[in-house]
Amino acid sequence: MNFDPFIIPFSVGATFLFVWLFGKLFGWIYTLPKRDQKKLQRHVFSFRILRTFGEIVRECLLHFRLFRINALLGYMHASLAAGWFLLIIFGTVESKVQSGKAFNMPYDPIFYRFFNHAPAHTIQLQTLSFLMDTFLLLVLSAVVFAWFKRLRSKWFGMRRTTRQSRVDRVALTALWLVFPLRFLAESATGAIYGNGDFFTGILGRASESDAVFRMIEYPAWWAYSISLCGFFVLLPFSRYMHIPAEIILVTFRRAGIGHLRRFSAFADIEVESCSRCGVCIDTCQLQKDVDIREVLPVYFLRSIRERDTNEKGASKCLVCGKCAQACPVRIDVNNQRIVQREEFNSNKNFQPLHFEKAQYSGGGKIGYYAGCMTHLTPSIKLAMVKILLAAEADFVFLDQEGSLCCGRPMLLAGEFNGAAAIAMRNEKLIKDCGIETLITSCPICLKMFSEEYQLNIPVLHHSQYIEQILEENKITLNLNRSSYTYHDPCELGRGLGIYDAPRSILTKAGKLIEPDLVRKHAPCCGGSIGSVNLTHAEKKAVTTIAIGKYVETHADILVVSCPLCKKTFVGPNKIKVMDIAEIVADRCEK
Amino acid sequence: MGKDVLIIGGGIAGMEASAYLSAMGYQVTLVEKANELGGHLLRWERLFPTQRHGKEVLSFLHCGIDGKIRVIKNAEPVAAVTRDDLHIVTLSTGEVITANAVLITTGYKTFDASRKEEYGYGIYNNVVTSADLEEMFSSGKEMLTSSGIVPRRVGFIHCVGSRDEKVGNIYCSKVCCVTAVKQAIELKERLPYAEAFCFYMDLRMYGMHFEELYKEAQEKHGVQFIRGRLSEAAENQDHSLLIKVEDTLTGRPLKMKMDLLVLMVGFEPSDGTQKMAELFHLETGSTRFLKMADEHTSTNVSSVQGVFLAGTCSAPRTITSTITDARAAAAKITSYLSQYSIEQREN
Amino acid sequence: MSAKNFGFSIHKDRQIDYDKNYREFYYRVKAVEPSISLCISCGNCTATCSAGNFTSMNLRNVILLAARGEVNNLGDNVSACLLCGKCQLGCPRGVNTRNVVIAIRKELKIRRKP
Amino acid sequence: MKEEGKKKLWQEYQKEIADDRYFYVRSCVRQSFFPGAEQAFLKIMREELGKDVFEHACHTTCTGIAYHADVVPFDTTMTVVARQFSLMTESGYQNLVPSCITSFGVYTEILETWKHFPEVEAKVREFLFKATGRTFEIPKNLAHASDVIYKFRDSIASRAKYKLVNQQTGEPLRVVEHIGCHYAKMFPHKGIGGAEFPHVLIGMVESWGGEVIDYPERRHCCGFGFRQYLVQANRGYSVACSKKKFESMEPYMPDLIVTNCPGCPMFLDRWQYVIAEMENHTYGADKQGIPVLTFEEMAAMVLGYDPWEIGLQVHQIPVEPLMIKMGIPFDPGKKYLGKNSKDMGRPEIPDYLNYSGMKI
Repeated sequence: MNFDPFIIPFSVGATFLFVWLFGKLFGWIYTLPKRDQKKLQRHVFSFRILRTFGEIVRECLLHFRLFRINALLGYMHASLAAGWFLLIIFGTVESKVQSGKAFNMPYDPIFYRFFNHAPAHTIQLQTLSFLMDTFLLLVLSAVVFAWFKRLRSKWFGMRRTTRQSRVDRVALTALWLVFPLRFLAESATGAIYGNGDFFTGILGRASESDAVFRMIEYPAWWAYSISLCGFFVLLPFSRYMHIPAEIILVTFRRAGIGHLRRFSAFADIEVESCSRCGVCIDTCQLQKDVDIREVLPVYFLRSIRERDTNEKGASKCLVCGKCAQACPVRIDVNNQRIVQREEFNSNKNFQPLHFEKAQYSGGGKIGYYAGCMTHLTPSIKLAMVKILLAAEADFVFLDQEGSLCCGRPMLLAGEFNGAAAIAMRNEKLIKDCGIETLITSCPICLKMFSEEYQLNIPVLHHSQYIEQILEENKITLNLNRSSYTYHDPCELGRGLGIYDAPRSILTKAGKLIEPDLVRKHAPCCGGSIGSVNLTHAEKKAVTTIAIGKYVETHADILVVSCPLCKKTFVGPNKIKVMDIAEIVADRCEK
Repeated sequence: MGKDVLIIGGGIAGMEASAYLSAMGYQVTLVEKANELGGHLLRWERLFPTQRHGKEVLSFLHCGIDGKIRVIKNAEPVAAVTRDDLHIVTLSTGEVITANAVLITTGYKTFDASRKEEYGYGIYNNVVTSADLEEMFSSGKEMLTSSGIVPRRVGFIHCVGSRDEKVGNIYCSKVCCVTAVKQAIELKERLPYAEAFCFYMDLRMYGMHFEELYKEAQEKHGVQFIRGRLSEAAENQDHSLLIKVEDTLTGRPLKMKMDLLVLMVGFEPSDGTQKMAELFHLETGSTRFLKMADEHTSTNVSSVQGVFLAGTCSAPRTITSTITDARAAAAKITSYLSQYSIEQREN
Repeated sequence: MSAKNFGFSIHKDRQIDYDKNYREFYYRVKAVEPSISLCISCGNCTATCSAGNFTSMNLRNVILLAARGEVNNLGDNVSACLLCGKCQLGCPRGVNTRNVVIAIRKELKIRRKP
Repeated sequence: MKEEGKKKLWQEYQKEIADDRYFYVRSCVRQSFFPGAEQAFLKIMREELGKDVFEHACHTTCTGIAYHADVVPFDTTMTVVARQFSLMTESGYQNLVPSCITSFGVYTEILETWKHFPEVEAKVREFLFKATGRTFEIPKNLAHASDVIYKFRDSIASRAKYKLVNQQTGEPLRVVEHIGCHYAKMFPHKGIGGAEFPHVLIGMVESWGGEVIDYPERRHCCGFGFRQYLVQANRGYSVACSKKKFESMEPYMPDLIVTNCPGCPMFLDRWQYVIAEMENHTYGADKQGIPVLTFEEMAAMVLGYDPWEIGLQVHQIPVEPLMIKMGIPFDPGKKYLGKNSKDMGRPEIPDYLNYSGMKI
């Protein structure tokens, strides 16, 4: 059995880490609701787990998503993660092949060179040795890039990079030291015994005298072990927890486990999975336009992790979802915020008053539900009525006399019980109308109807409905020379993935000029009801900058498909703003 | 040219009209009752909506006339006769002045707040007028109540002596609303921990930037606005005041304690204005201000030929509007004396 | 000793007694949402209110009563709010009405604790 | 408080009050509320001041209560009042002195109406003539009884046996003055000192050695308000008005309340008892209630009249502590003896009034 005292720090660190991680994993699984535990069990023991492995390899090792953001950034992460992973795998193989035993000490591959001085005498060992050096070179290149990223983050596609906490900085230092030290230790051993491969042998070949290497060798192996120990011990308390957490997150997510209406194990795993890469920073409009840093997911999630949630970060956010769509780990930041808002809500059991008086009209197959906000933009509802009449639809205007709110605004404010109560009542009111299809003009309502209600009938946004009747030739559009630019509302686009319907309509109505940022990259108008306490001035700043991009297209009309966006964009009075329904109503021919 | 113009009243309007008329080449004589020019501007420390100092405007006005016209201080007209388009005016000093045109700029006085007996001005220790408060500000002394404490709550009562038929003044004095806001801000700047309340009937923030000042008072200084007219004030044992208003927006009566009550006194025609009306046989309107020949087209023209009006002798005005009005009067007098053809137009 | 029955009871005073009221309330809400002080009681919020269509919810009045420290009957009123945010869109002074309601709800809750 | 400010104001509200030869008209309700008050007035006027005060046996109500309770129309009220005037004219008097503040208000209102609308006066003359064949002259001088006492306050002071001074401490008594609403609130120039700071009672109190306290709810109504009291269900509103005043005056520790109206002393007196019974709170420094006097009773006390002769025993709040303070001797044994020393029964002592230590 190979042994030297310097393996102790490594072994202690590694043992601590494994005990900690398994404890954590057990805790997470234990606190899952029964239903979710079953899901997890079924998932792990099914073939679907293979696809989960696939995603883990793709994302946790190879970082495909990061490559898509920026090649350098992707390479840096992938080379470090995959390189290290391969070092461990091939190191293990190498040590087993060399010793000829199936079982050896877990530290054997880590300190392989120290214990095995003999040069690689078989072709297998030579190949393995070559691969090990290649992987080490790969990892070291990642470390160099990482250093470089600190200096020139723009080259990595990031205007701003994360400000690190103290623990993170120490862990980072330990991590950055591990591989240079390994290189130094292996090179020294290699130089003394003349067994380094093309990379670790560089030093030996460069120098005749091995006195220096004899002096360096032993301390270098010690330092290597200590730095590993340091990294392992700090890992659970630093950003590097994302390495194990992300694997669990992917598995859980694939098993169909998601957010609960409180801070749950899943939310905790998400929080731990945040690598603080900082990709989200540049996407945030509040950070860019009004310099509110507390809302940045990277810091907000860290505050949750430190059990000292930043209330401003929770409440000011527009919940536009841009950070979530950018996140390489796919953390559901929107839900994280809302759950935290609920944590701050001291009226958890708040129930809104009953709304017995609320009533909707029935008597039609298609129910048109304008929604609260649309009542403030009557041109949209009038346009919709005109379109429905033109299409000769058997429809009824459900909330002509005023809507009972869908409940989403309350949900977004973290008042879950109240939201559920309203949703229940509204759901019943809609069901009682006996309609077969529900159309709404408000993406906020649409999201609520599709995700929180059990209406059991198709629920469409008016743009989807219009697209449908255009295809069925129930109405036709008279094409004109107007040029349009289109704004994707947060709830409709990123929230529900409806990007194509409005565009398909607009190309039929005139010329569509797209701005720089479209679809999931589209900005928030700033009027979002997602924010609880963004001030009027702050909102205005976001709106002004957002609308600027549309004005730059020199399109005649800025088309929106959300009453709230319309109301917000009309404010600065810089470009004509119309809802897609209005465009269609204007150009509609029977 | 070489014609004589007599201007009666050395306030803002009198000074500015003097400057323009003398620049146009007339022999201008400015008669002022007091021993100093400036009128009410002497007493207004800072001006709305910019909070600039009243003194700055005063020195601007002085620049236009100092050394350029004849100023007779400590004098007022005691007799006036008209002969062949010439106005012969005898001053209290005995001097007789003959002028081709006379401009009345005798201005306003503030409403005597003790006439609103139920507010207790002159009876309760801590009831002051807006003019008194302005003096407190300009004295530079520490703000204290009569009991010697720093006021913790101050109420500003709008429309005292304005829009009140019971005291005979049906008109709006225009400047009190914005003055109240301005003074509330000044008070909060001096006493940041005091609460300031404005009690208004309607807030008339009609001027450019007035609304912004109002918003600033709310946002930056936390001045609170309660819609309701003070019905009565009573004194508490500690000389603070108990005031009663209807909080008309909640529809309920409200009472609260005030350490200091500031009555925003409105405009009335000054004694001088009333006297000039008699002396020159000028018509006065239902509001007792001097009547303009036409409300739209001849605002500087009085009911007597050759006698013109400028400033607050004809209506409540802000400083801005008074200066503008004085220049308009100067133009009108020039046109009259030069017999321009546009004088042939009929109203 | 039981009170004598005279066939009537002494009426409660309808007057708002500002000095005896819970004035601190307004200042606490204002600390959370400073824009409350910008309200000019125009009533735009109340006119557009979704909840106001079905209940006695009146945000203009809620803000006023909060400013007067008349907090006893605020609960029922703010309980009706659905936080839909229509009021915020209309508000000419940019009052963050939703957060005003949330802050008032929080304050009421805090105050109800003995 | 700036006294000079008040004095300046009082000077603006002086009225002419006839010197002699008064035609006295009584109040409907006073004789049952405080039966000695009007008698005391007549005695002071005739015996102390030697004035001619005439009462006509046929005079009636002015209809004030019914008028303010919306029971009779103004035309009826004017005609009834015109009849009073005709009685005065027939008797050869010109100076009308009503005992009641509401009557004073009604007379004032009618005279002002006739001044501005002579056709109304003509119509009323016609009504009266058609109904009774009477004619009348308009009174030359109209003054309330308290105005008359105010006018002679210094003569009374010179005859006074007692002063409104606490004999034990030598301090002036702290007096709350309450003016009936109909005295000057409708026509400020018809009251001495005007409506906001009336001087009529203050003048008496200060002349007789007392000190008036100016408390915030000084102007508030006692709560009688006619309709408010007449309907039992509304009385809670009436008592709330008085309560508002008591709460406001309590911190000033008043020794007594003086009024010049028939209704006010009744309500300020009785409601103290009702509040004590209903809410277990008795006002006054010694929790004995705050004694309430009419101005005539106060004058009579100052002049040293027998307290039981002027009807002080019918007050709900005992006046004895006040008499002790002023040093007025009284015989407790005679308190409830009426005419010819006949026992007239005694009230149930209210549970909540604190009588301990009181010599009764």
